[in-house]
Amino acid sequence: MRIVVQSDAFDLGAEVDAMRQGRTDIGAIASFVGLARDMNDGSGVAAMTLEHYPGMTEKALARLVDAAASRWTLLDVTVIHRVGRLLPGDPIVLVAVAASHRGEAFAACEFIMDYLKTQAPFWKKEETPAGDRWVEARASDDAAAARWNQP
Amino acid sequence: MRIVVQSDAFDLGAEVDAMRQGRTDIGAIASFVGLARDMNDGSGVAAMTLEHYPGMTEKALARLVDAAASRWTLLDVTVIHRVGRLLPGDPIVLVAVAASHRGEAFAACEFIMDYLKTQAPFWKKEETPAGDRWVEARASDDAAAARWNQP
Amino acid sequence: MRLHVLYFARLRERFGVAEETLDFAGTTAADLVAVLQARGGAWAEELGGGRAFRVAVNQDIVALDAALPDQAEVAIFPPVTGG
Amino acid sequence: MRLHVLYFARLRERFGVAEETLDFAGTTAADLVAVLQARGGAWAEELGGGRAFRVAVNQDIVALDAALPDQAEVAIFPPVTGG
Repeated sequence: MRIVVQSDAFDLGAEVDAMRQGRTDIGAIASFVGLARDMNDGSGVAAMTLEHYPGMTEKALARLVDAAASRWTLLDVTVIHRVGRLLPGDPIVLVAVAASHRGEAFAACEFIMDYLKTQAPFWKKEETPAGDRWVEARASDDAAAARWNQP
Repeated sequence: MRIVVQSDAFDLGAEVDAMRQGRTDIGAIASFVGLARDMNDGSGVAAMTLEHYPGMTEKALARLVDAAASRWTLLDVTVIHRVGRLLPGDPIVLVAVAASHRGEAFAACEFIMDYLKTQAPFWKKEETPAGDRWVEARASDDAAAARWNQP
Repeated sequence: MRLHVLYFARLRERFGVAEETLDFAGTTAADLVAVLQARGGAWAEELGGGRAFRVAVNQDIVALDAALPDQAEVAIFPPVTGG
Repeated sequence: MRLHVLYFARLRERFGVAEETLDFAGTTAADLVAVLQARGGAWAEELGGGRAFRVAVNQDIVALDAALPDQAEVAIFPPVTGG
Protein backbone atom coordinates (compact mmCIF):
# COMPACT_ATOMS: atom_id res chain seq x y z
CA MET A 1 0.00 0.00 0.00
CA ARG A 2 1.38 3.36 -1.02
CA ILE A 3 -0.27 6.66 -0.02
CA VAL A 4 1.33 9.95 -0.98
CA VAL A 5 0.34 13.63 -0.83
CA GLN A 6 2.68 15.71 -2.97
CA SER A 7 2.85 18.83 -5.09
CA ASP A 8 4.90 17.17 -7.84
CA ALA A 9 3.36 15.39 -10.81
CA PHE A 10 3.08 11.59 -10.62
CA ASP A 11 3.81 8.96 -13.27
CA LEU A 12 0.93 6.52 -13.81
CA GLY A 13 3.02 4.09 -15.83
CA ALA A 14 5.81 3.98 -13.25
CA GLU A 15 3.35 3.52 -10.37
CA VAL A 16 1.54 0.63 -12.05
CA ASP A 17 4.83 -0.96 -13.13
CA ALA A 18 6.05 -0.77 -9.53
CA MET A 19 2.91 -2.62 -8.37
CA ARG A 20 3.36 -5.52 -10.73
CA GLN A 21 7.17 -5.73 -10.63
CA GLY A 22 8.38 -9.19 -9.64
CA ARG A 23 4.85 -10.53 -9.12
CA THR A 24 2.93 -13.14 -11.08
CA ASP A 25 -0.22 -13.32 -8.95
CA ILE A 26 -1.88 -10.09 -10.14
CA GLY A 27 -4.57 -10.60 -12.78
CA ALA A 28 -6.03 -7.10 -12.89
CA ILE A 29 -4.96 -3.52 -12.22
CA ALA A 30 -7.71 -0.88 -12.37
CA SER A 31 -6.52 2.68 -12.19
CA PHE A 32 -7.97 6.14 -12.24
CA VAL A 33 -6.47 9.54 -12.95
CA GLY A 34 -8.45 12.70 -12.19
CA LEU A 35 -7.40 15.80 -14.11
CA ALA A 36 -7.93 19.55 -13.78
CA ARG A 37 -10.38 20.78 -16.44
CA ASP A 38 -10.56 24.16 -18.11
CA MET A 39 -14.29 24.46 -17.31
CA ASN A 40 -16.37 23.87 -14.20
CA ASP A 41 -19.93 24.87 -13.34
CA GLY A 42 -20.25 26.81 -16.57
CA SER A 43 -17.19 28.98 -16.06
CA GLY A 44 -13.67 28.91 -17.49
CA VAL A 45 -10.98 27.89 -15.01
CA ALA A 46 -7.46 29.22 -15.55
CA ALA A 47 -5.91 27.35 -12.63
CA MET A 48 -6.81 25.76 -9.31
CA THR A 49 -5.12 25.51 -5.94
CA LEU A 50 -5.59 22.45 -3.76
CA GLU A 51 -5.42 22.95 -0.01
CA HIS A 52 -5.38 20.04 2.42
CA TYR A 53 -5.18 19.23 6.14
CA PRO A 54 -1.67 17.88 6.68
CA GLY A 55 -1.69 14.96 9.07
CA MET A 56 -5.35 14.16 8.69
CA THR A 57 -5.09 13.75 4.92
CA GLU A 58 -2.79 10.73 5.02
CA LYS A 59 -4.86 9.16 7.82
CA ALA A 60 -8.09 9.67 5.90
CA LEU A 61 -6.64 8.15 2.71
CA ALA A 62 -5.28 5.15 4.66
CA ARG A 63 -8.73 4.63 6.17
CA LEU A 64 -10.32 4.60 2.71
CA VAL A 65 -7.82 2.03 1.50
CA ASP A 66 -8.35 -0.11 4.61
CA ALA A 67 -12.10 0.02 4.07
CA ALA A 68 -11.65 -1.16 0.48
CA ALA A 69 -9.24 -3.92 1.54
CA SER A 70 -11.72 -5.20 4.12
CA ARG A 71 -14.45 -5.34 1.49
CA TRP A 72 -12.54 -6.91 -1.44
CA THR A 73 -9.50 -9.15 -1.74
CA LEU A 74 -6.83 -6.75 -2.95
CA LEU A 75 -3.16 -7.36 -3.70
CA ASP A 76 -1.95 -3.75 -3.68
CA VAL A 77 -3.26 -0.17 -3.68
CA THR A 78 -1.59 3.13 -4.56
CA VAL A 79 -3.19 6.52 -3.89
CA ILE A 80 -1.42 9.75 -4.82
CA HIS A 81 -3.07 13.16 -4.43
CA ARG A 82 -1.46 16.41 -5.45
CA VAL A 83 -1.75 19.72 -3.60
CA GLY A 84 -0.81 23.27 -4.54
CA ARG A 85 -1.48 25.13 -7.78
CA LEU A 86 -2.46 23.10 -10.87
CA LEU A 87 -3.27 24.08 -14.44
CA PRO A 88 -5.98 22.67 -16.74
CA GLY A 89 -4.82 19.30 -18.04
CA ASP A 90 -2.70 18.59 -14.96
CA PRO A 91 -3.33 15.26 -13.21
CA ILE A 92 -4.68 15.73 -9.66
CA VAL A 93 -5.20 12.26 -8.24
CA LEU A 94 -4.17 8.70 -8.99
CA VAL A 95 -5.77 5.55 -7.57
CA ALA A 96 -4.49 2.16 -8.72
CA VAL A 97 -5.74 -1.18 -7.37
CA ALA A 98 -4.23 -4.60 -8.06
CA ALA A 99 -6.26 -7.79 -7.52
CA SER A 100 -6.51 -11.32 -8.82
CA HIS A 101 -9.71 -10.59 -10.73
CA ARG A 102 -11.03 -7.55 -12.55
CA GLY A 103 -14.34 -7.17 -10.73
CA GLU A 104 -12.60 -6.56 -7.41
CA ALA A 105 -10.02 -4.20 -8.91
CA PHE A 106 -12.68 -2.07 -10.63
CA ALA A 107 -15.01 -1.95 -7.62
CA ALA A 108 -12.28 -1.07 -5.12
CA CYS A 109 -10.81 1.64 -7.38
CA GLU A 110 -14.17 3.34 -7.86
CA PHE A 111 -15.05 2.92 -4.16
CA ILE A 112 -11.81 4.62 -3.09
CA MET A 113 -12.41 7.51 -5.51
CA ASP A 114 -16.02 7.95 -4.41
CA TYR A 115 -15.07 8.07 -0.72
CA LEU A 116 -12.00 10.21 -1.34
CA LYS A 117 -14.37 12.78 -2.86
CA THR A 118 -16.41 13.00 0.36
CA GLN A 119 -13.99 11.97 3.15
CA ALA A 120 -10.46 13.15 2.39
CA PRO A 121 -9.71 16.73 3.54
CA PHE A 122 -8.84 18.45 0.27
CA TRP A 123 -10.37 21.70 -0.98
CA LYS A 124 -10.15 23.24 -4.43
CA LYS A 125 -10.05 26.94 -5.17
CA GLU A 126 -10.51 27.93 -8.80
CA GLU A 127 -9.25 30.98 -10.67
CA THR A 128 -12.07 32.11 -12.98
CA PRO A 129 -12.68 35.25 -15.07
CA ALA A 130 -15.02 36.43 -12.29
CA GLY A 131 -12.36 35.95 -9.63
CA ASP A 132 -11.26 33.19 -7.30
CA ARG A 133 -13.90 30.82 -5.91
CA TRP A 134 -13.92 27.81 -3.63
CA VAL A 135 -15.45 24.77 -5.30
CA GLU A 136 -18.69 23.71 -3.61
CA ALA A 137 -19.21 20.06 -2.66
CA ARG A 138 -21.58 18.23 -5.00
CA ALA A 139 -24.65 16.30 -3.95
CA SER A 140 -23.78 13.83 -6.74
CA ASP A 141 -20.54 12.97 -4.91
CA ASP A 142 -22.45 12.23 -1.71
CA ALA A 143 -24.79 10.05 -3.73
CA ALA A 144 -21.88 8.21 -5.39
CA ALA A 145 -20.37 7.40 -2.00
CA ALA A 146 -23.71 6.46 -0.46
CA ARG A 147 -24.50 3.81 -3.07
CA TRP A 148 -21.70 1.60 -1.64
CA ASN A 149 -23.75 1.29 1.56
CA GLN A 150 -26.67 -0.30 -0.21
CA PRO A 151 -27.17 -4.04 0.29
CA MET B 1 -10.23 6.07 -30.58
CA ARG B 2 -7.29 3.72 -30.84
CA ILE B 3 -7.69 -0.06 -31.24
CA VAL B 4 -4.63 -2.25 -31.62
CA VAL B 5 -3.93 -5.99 -31.68
CA GLN B 6 -0.23 -6.66 -31.31
CA SER B 7 2.28 -9.16 -29.95
CA ASP B 8 4.52 -6.49 -28.42
CA ALA B 9 4.14 -5.17 -24.90
CA PHE B 10 2.26 -1.88 -24.45
CA ASP B 11 3.07 1.11 -22.25
CA LEU B 12 0.15 2.19 -20.04
CA GLY B 13 1.76 5.50 -19.09
CA ALA B 14 2.52 6.44 -22.69
CA GLU B 15 -1.00 5.48 -23.85
CA VAL B 16 -2.70 7.56 -21.16
CA ASP B 17 -0.32 10.48 -21.71
CA ALA B 18 -1.14 10.37 -25.43
CA MET B 19 -4.87 10.60 -24.61
CA ARG B 20 -4.52 13.70 -22.49
CA GLN B 21 -1.76 15.44 -24.47
CA GLY B 22 -2.79 18.95 -25.51
CA ARG B 23 -6.30 18.64 -24.02
CA THR B 24 -7.83 20.43 -21.07
CA ASP B 25 -11.36 19.05 -21.26
CA ILE B 26 -10.68 15.58 -19.80
CA GLY B 27 -11.60 15.25 -16.12
CA ALA B 28 -11.20 11.50 -15.70
CA ILE B 29 -9.26 8.64 -17.24
CA ALA B 30 -10.17 5.15 -16.04
CA SER B 31 -7.89 2.40 -17.20
CA PHE B 32 -7.54 -1.32 -16.85
CA VAL B 33 -4.65 -3.69 -17.40
CA GLY B 34 -5.24 -7.46 -17.42
CA LEU B 35 -2.18 -9.59 -16.70
CA ALA B 36 -1.20 -13.23 -17.16
CA ARG B 37 -1.21 -15.04 -13.79
CA ASP B 38 0.89 -17.98 -12.68
CA MET B 39 -2.21 -19.88 -11.52
CA ASN B 40 -5.60 -20.58 -13.05
CA ASP B 41 -8.32 -23.06 -12.13
CA GLY B 42 -6.15 -24.57 -9.42
CA SER B 43 -3.19 -25.31 -11.65
CA GLY B 44 0.18 -23.62 -12.21
CA VAL B 45 0.54 -21.87 -15.56
CA ALA B 46 4.05 -21.56 -17.03
CA ALA B 47 2.97 -19.57 -20.10
CA MET B 48 -0.04 -18.91 -22.30
CA THR B 49 -0.57 -18.38 -25.99
CA LEU B 50 -3.28 -16.07 -27.26
CA GLU B 51 -4.85 -16.89 -30.61
CA HIS B 52 -7.27 -14.52 -32.36
CA TYR B 53 -9.33 -14.14 -35.53
CA PRO B 54 -7.49 -11.53 -37.60
CA GLY B 55 -9.92 -9.16 -39.28
CA MET B 56 -12.85 -9.92 -37.01
CA THR B 57 -10.91 -9.00 -33.87
CA GLU B 58 -10.46 -5.35 -34.76
CA LYS B 59 -14.09 -5.11 -35.92
CA ALA B 60 -15.36 -6.69 -32.69
CA LEU B 61 -13.28 -4.34 -30.54
CA ALA B 62 -14.47 -1.32 -32.53
CA ARG B 63 -18.06 -2.45 -32.01
CA LEU B 64 -17.52 -2.66 -28.24
CA VAL B 65 -16.07 0.83 -28.17
CA ASP B 66 -18.95 2.16 -30.31
CA ALA B 67 -21.46 0.56 -27.97
CA ALA B 68 -19.77 2.24 -24.98
CA ALA B 69 -19.63 5.59 -26.79
CA SER B 70 -23.34 5.43 -27.58
CA ARG B 71 -24.13 4.74 -23.94
CA TRP B 72 -21.86 7.28 -22.21
CA THR B 73 -20.32 10.60 -23.23
CA LEU B 74 -16.70 9.66 -23.83
CA LEU B 75 -13.79 11.83 -24.98
CA ASP B 76 -11.39 9.06 -26.04
CA VAL B 77 -10.91 5.30 -25.79
CA THR B 78 -7.83 3.12 -26.28
CA VAL B 79 -7.99 -0.68 -26.44
CA ILE B 80 -4.84 -2.76 -26.94
CA HIS B 81 -4.89 -6.56 -26.83
CA ARG B 82 -1.82 -8.71 -27.16
CA VAL B 83 -1.60 -12.03 -29.01
CA GLY B 84 1.07 -14.72 -29.09
CA ARG B 85 2.96 -16.30 -26.21
CA LEU B 86 2.94 -14.53 -22.83
CA LEU B 87 4.53 -15.32 -19.48
CA PRO B 88 3.06 -14.90 -15.98
CA GLY B 89 3.19 -11.22 -15.05
CA ASP B 90 2.96 -10.06 -18.66
CA PRO B 91 0.22 -7.54 -19.46
CA ILE B 92 -2.40 -8.94 -21.86
CA VAL B 93 -4.95 -6.19 -22.39
CA LEU B 94 -5.25 -2.45 -21.85
CA VAL B 95 -8.49 -0.44 -21.88
CA ALA B 96 -8.33 3.29 -21.14
CA VAL B 97 -11.34 5.63 -21.26
CA ALA B 98 -11.25 9.42 -21.03
CA ALA B 99 -14.38 11.38 -20.09
CA SER B 100 -15.37 14.64 -18.44
CA HIS B 101 -16.51 12.88 -15.28
CA ARG B 102 -15.35 9.81 -13.42
CA GLY B 103 -18.62 7.88 -13.34
CA GLU B 104 -18.73 7.65 -17.13
CA ALA B 105 -15.04 6.76 -17.43
CA PHE B 106 -15.31 3.94 -14.88
CA ALA B 107 -18.54 2.53 -16.27
CA ALA B 108 -17.38 2.55 -19.90
CA CYS B 109 -14.01 1.00 -19.04
CA GLU B 110 -15.61 -1.86 -17.12
CA PHE B 111 -18.32 -2.29 -19.79
CA ILE B 112 -15.70 -2.62 -22.54
CA MET B 113 -13.73 -5.19 -20.52
CA ASP B 114 -16.86 -7.20 -19.69
CA TYR B 115 -17.95 -7.35 -23.32
CA LEU B 116 -14.43 -7.95 -24.61
CA LYS B 117 -14.38 -11.07 -22.42
CA THR B 118 -17.48 -12.48 -24.16
CA GLN B 119 -17.49 -10.89 -27.64
CA ALA B 120 -13.94 -10.41 -28.92
CA PRO B 121 -12.47 -13.45 -30.72
CA PHE B 122 -9.44 -14.26 -28.57
CA TRP B 123 -8.64 -17.68 -27.13
CA LYS B 124 -6.08 -18.59 -24.47
CA LYS B 125 -4.11 -21.80 -24.34
CA GLU B 126 -2.21 -22.45 -21.12
CA GLU B 127 0.94 -24.47 -20.53
CA THR B 128 0.43 -26.38 -17.26
CA PRO B 129 2.33 -29.22 -15.55
CA ALA B 130 -0.38 -31.60 -16.88
CA GLY B 131 0.12 -30.38 -20.45
CA ASP B 132 -1.37 -27.70 -22.66
CA ARG B 133 -5.05 -26.81 -22.25
CA TRP B 134 -7.47 -24.37 -23.82
CA VAL B 135 -9.03 -22.06 -21.24
CA GLU B 136 -12.78 -22.62 -20.91
CA ALA B 137 -15.15 -19.65 -21.02
CA ARG B 138 -16.51 -18.71 -17.61
CA ALA B 139 -20.17 -18.36 -16.72
CA SER B 140 -19.11 -15.44 -14.48
CA ASP B 141 -17.94 -13.54 -17.57
CA ASP B 142 -21.32 -14.03 -19.26
CA ALA B 143 -22.97 -12.79 -16.07
CA ALA B 144 -20.69 -9.74 -15.91
CA ALA B 145 -21.59 -8.78 -19.48
CA ALA B 146 -25.30 -9.50 -18.99
CA ARG B 147 -25.67 -7.11 -16.05
CA TRP B 148 -25.17 -4.13 -18.40
CA ASN B 149 -28.47 -5.07 -20.07
CA GLN B 150 -30.44 -4.63 -16.89
CA PRO B 151 -32.61 -1.51 -16.63
CA MET C 1 -23.33 -21.76 -52.93
CA ARG C 2 -19.70 -21.61 -51.97
CA LEU C 3 -18.53 -20.88 -48.41
CA HIS C 4 -15.13 -20.17 -46.92
CA VAL C 5 -15.12 -21.78 -43.46
CA LEU C 6 -12.60 -21.02 -40.69
CA TYR C 7 -11.99 -22.85 -37.41
CA PHE C 8 -10.22 -21.45 -34.37
CA ALA C 9 -8.59 -22.54 -31.12
CA ARG C 10 -9.74 -25.91 -29.75
CA LEU C 11 -11.94 -26.57 -32.80
CA ARG C 12 -9.08 -25.92 -35.21
CA GLU C 13 -6.92 -28.37 -33.28
CA ARG C 14 -9.58 -31.07 -32.89
CA PHE C 15 -10.69 -30.89 -36.55
CA GLY C 16 -7.10 -30.68 -37.75
CA VAL C 17 -8.08 -27.97 -40.21
CA ALA C 18 -7.83 -24.18 -40.01
CA GLU C 19 -9.90 -23.33 -43.09
CA GLU C 20 -11.65 -24.94 -46.04
CA THR C 21 -13.81 -23.94 -48.98
CA LEU C 22 -17.10 -25.82 -49.23
CA ASP C 23 -19.90 -26.19 -51.76
CA PHE C 24 -23.02 -25.91 -49.64
CA ALA C 25 -26.59 -26.79 -50.56
CA GLY C 26 -28.31 -25.54 -47.39
CA THR C 27 -29.57 -22.13 -46.25
CA THR C 28 -28.71 -21.37 -42.62
CA ALA C 29 -25.78 -21.63 -40.21
CA ALA C 30 -27.61 -24.55 -38.58
CA ASP C 31 -27.68 -26.36 -41.96
CA LEU C 32 -23.92 -25.93 -42.26
CA VAL C 33 -23.36 -27.19 -38.73
CA ALA C 34 -25.46 -30.27 -39.53
CA VAL C 35 -23.33 -30.98 -42.61
CA LEU C 36 -20.13 -30.70 -40.59
CA GLN C 37 -21.45 -32.73 -37.68
CA ALA C 38 -22.32 -35.56 -40.09
CA ARG C 39 -18.59 -36.01 -40.66
CA GLY C 40 -18.54 -37.85 -37.33
CA GLY C 41 -15.60 -38.12 -34.88
CA ALA C 42 -14.44 -34.79 -33.45
CA TRP C 43 -16.97 -32.99 -35.68
CA ALA C 44 -19.87 -34.82 -34.10
CA GLU C 45 -18.44 -34.43 -30.61
CA GLU C 46 -17.79 -30.70 -30.85
CA LEU C 47 -20.85 -29.67 -32.86
CA GLY C 48 -23.34 -32.31 -31.72
CA GLY C 49 -24.87 -30.29 -28.93
CA GLY C 50 -22.73 -31.31 -25.96
CA ARG C 51 -20.31 -28.37 -26.15
CA ALA C 52 -20.84 -24.67 -26.72
CA PHE C 53 -19.58 -23.09 -29.95
CA ARG C 54 -20.10 -19.82 -31.77
CA VAL C 55 -20.68 -19.06 -35.46
CA ALA C 56 -19.64 -15.81 -37.15
CA VAL C 57 -20.74 -14.87 -40.67
CA ASN C 58 -18.59 -12.30 -42.40
CA GLN C 59 -17.01 -11.54 -39.01
CA ASP C 60 -20.22 -10.95 -37.05
CA ILE C 61 -21.38 -13.49 -34.47
CA VAL C 62 -24.83 -14.76 -35.54
CA ALA C 63 -27.55 -17.06 -34.25
CA LEU C 64 -27.83 -20.52 -35.80
CA ASP C 65 -30.92 -19.59 -37.81
CA ALA C 66 -29.00 -16.89 -39.71
CA ALA C 67 -29.04 -17.30 -43.49
CA LEU C 68 -25.64 -17.75 -45.16
CA PRO C 69 -24.94 -15.57 -48.20
CA ASP C 70 -22.99 -17.00 -51.15
CA GLN C 71 -19.23 -16.52 -50.76
CA ALA C 72 -19.65 -15.92 -47.03
CA GLU C 73 -16.73 -16.19 -44.65
CA VAL C 74 -18.11 -18.45 -41.90
CA ALA C 75 -16.11 -19.00 -38.71
CA ILE C 76 -16.84 -21.63 -36.07
CA PHE C 77 -15.06 -21.36 -32.73
CA PRO C 78 -15.36 -21.98 -28.98
CA PRO C 79 -16.69 -19.29 -26.64
CA VAL C 80 -13.99 -16.62 -26.43
CA THR C 81 -11.52 -16.37 -23.54
CA GLY C 82 -9.42 -13.24 -24.12
CA GLY C 83 -8.93 -10.25 -21.88
CA MET D 1 -10.15 22.46 28.97
CA ARG D 2 -7.85 23.70 26.31
CA LEU D 3 -8.45 23.11 22.58
CA HIS D 4 -6.34 23.69 19.51
CA VAL D 5 -8.73 24.73 16.74
CA LEU D 6 -7.90 24.73 13.01
CA TYR D 7 -9.85 26.24 10.10
CA PHE D 8 -9.46 25.31 6.44
CA ALA D 9 -10.33 26.58 2.98
CA ARG D 10 -13.27 29.00 2.78
CA LEU D 11 -13.70 29.05 6.57
CA ARG D 12 -10.03 29.93 7.13
CA GLU D 13 -10.39 32.80 4.66
CA ARG D 14 -13.71 34.07 5.96
CA PHE D 15 -12.65 33.92 9.62
CA GLY D 16 -9.23 35.38 8.83
CA VAL D 17 -7.59 32.82 11.11
CA ALA D 18 -5.94 29.46 10.38
CA GLU D 19 -5.59 28.23 13.95
CA GLU D 20 -6.11 29.32 17.53
CA THR D 21 -5.85 27.89 21.04
CA LEU D 22 -9.00 28.24 23.13
CA ASP D 23 -9.99 27.74 26.75
CA PHE D 24 -13.31 25.93 26.48
CA ALA D 25 -15.92 25.36 29.17
CA GLY D 26 -18.30 23.14 27.19
CA THR D 27 -18.43 19.43 26.46
CA THR D 28 -19.29 18.65 22.83
CA ALA D 29 -18.39 19.79 19.34
CA ALA D 30 -21.81 21.47 19.21
CA ASP D 31 -20.91 23.50 22.32
CA LEU D 32 -17.72 24.69 20.63
CA VAL D 33 -19.61 25.61 17.46
CA ALA D 34 -22.07 27.62 19.59
CA VAL D 35 -19.20 29.52 21.21
CA LEU D 36 -17.66 30.35 17.81
CA GLN D 37 -20.98 31.27 16.23
CA ALA D 38 -21.59 33.75 19.04
CA ARG D 39 -18.65 35.77 17.72
CA GLY D 40 -21.07 37.07 15.06
CA GLY D 41 -20.18 38.24 11.53
CA ALA D 42 -18.67 35.53 9.32
CA TRP D 43 -18.68 33.14 12.31
CA ALA D 44 -22.45 33.39 12.64
CA GLU D 45 -22.97 33.19 8.88
CA GLU D 46 -20.81 30.13 8.32
CA LEU D 47 -21.69 28.17 11.47
CA GLY D 48 -25.24 29.40 12.06
CA GLY D 49 -26.99 26.61 10.20
CA GLY D 50 -27.27 28.05 6.71
CA ARG D 51 -24.12 26.44 5.32
CA ALA D 52 -22.71 22.94 5.64
CA PHE D 53 -19.47 22.43 7.58
CA ARG D 54 -17.59 19.46 9.03
CA VAL D 55 -15.86 18.99 12.39
CA ALA D 56 -12.87 16.68 12.94
CA VAL D 57 -11.54 15.82 16.38
CA ASN D 58 -7.97 14.59 16.48
CA GLN D 59 -8.18 14.14 12.70
CA ASP D 60 -11.34 12.05 12.56
CA ILE D 61 -14.57 13.55 11.25
CA VAL D 62 -17.17 13.43 14.06
CA ALA D 63 -20.84 14.22 14.61
CA LEU D 64 -21.72 17.41 16.47
CA ASP D 65 -22.64 15.54 19.65
CA ALA D 66 -19.10 14.13 19.97
CA ALA D 67 -17.39 14.95 23.29
CA LEU D 68 -14.17 16.95 23.03
CA PRO D 69 -11.20 15.63 25.03
CA ASP D 70 -8.84 18.09 26.73
CA GLN D 71 -5.98 19.17 24.44
CA ALA D 72 -7.95 18.00 21.40
CA GLU D 73 -7.05 19.15 17.91
CA VAL D 74 -10.40 20.30 16.53
CA ALA D 75 -10.72 21.22 12.85
CA ILE D 76 -13.69 22.98 11.27
CA PHE D 77 -13.93 23.04 7.49
CA PRO D 78 -16.31 23.05 4.52
CA PRO D 79 -17.38 19.77 2.87
CA VAL D 80 -14.33 18.45 1.02
CA THR D 81 -13.82 18.89 -2.73
CA GLY D 82 -10.64 17.01 -3.66
CA GLY D 83 -10.16 14.22 -6.17
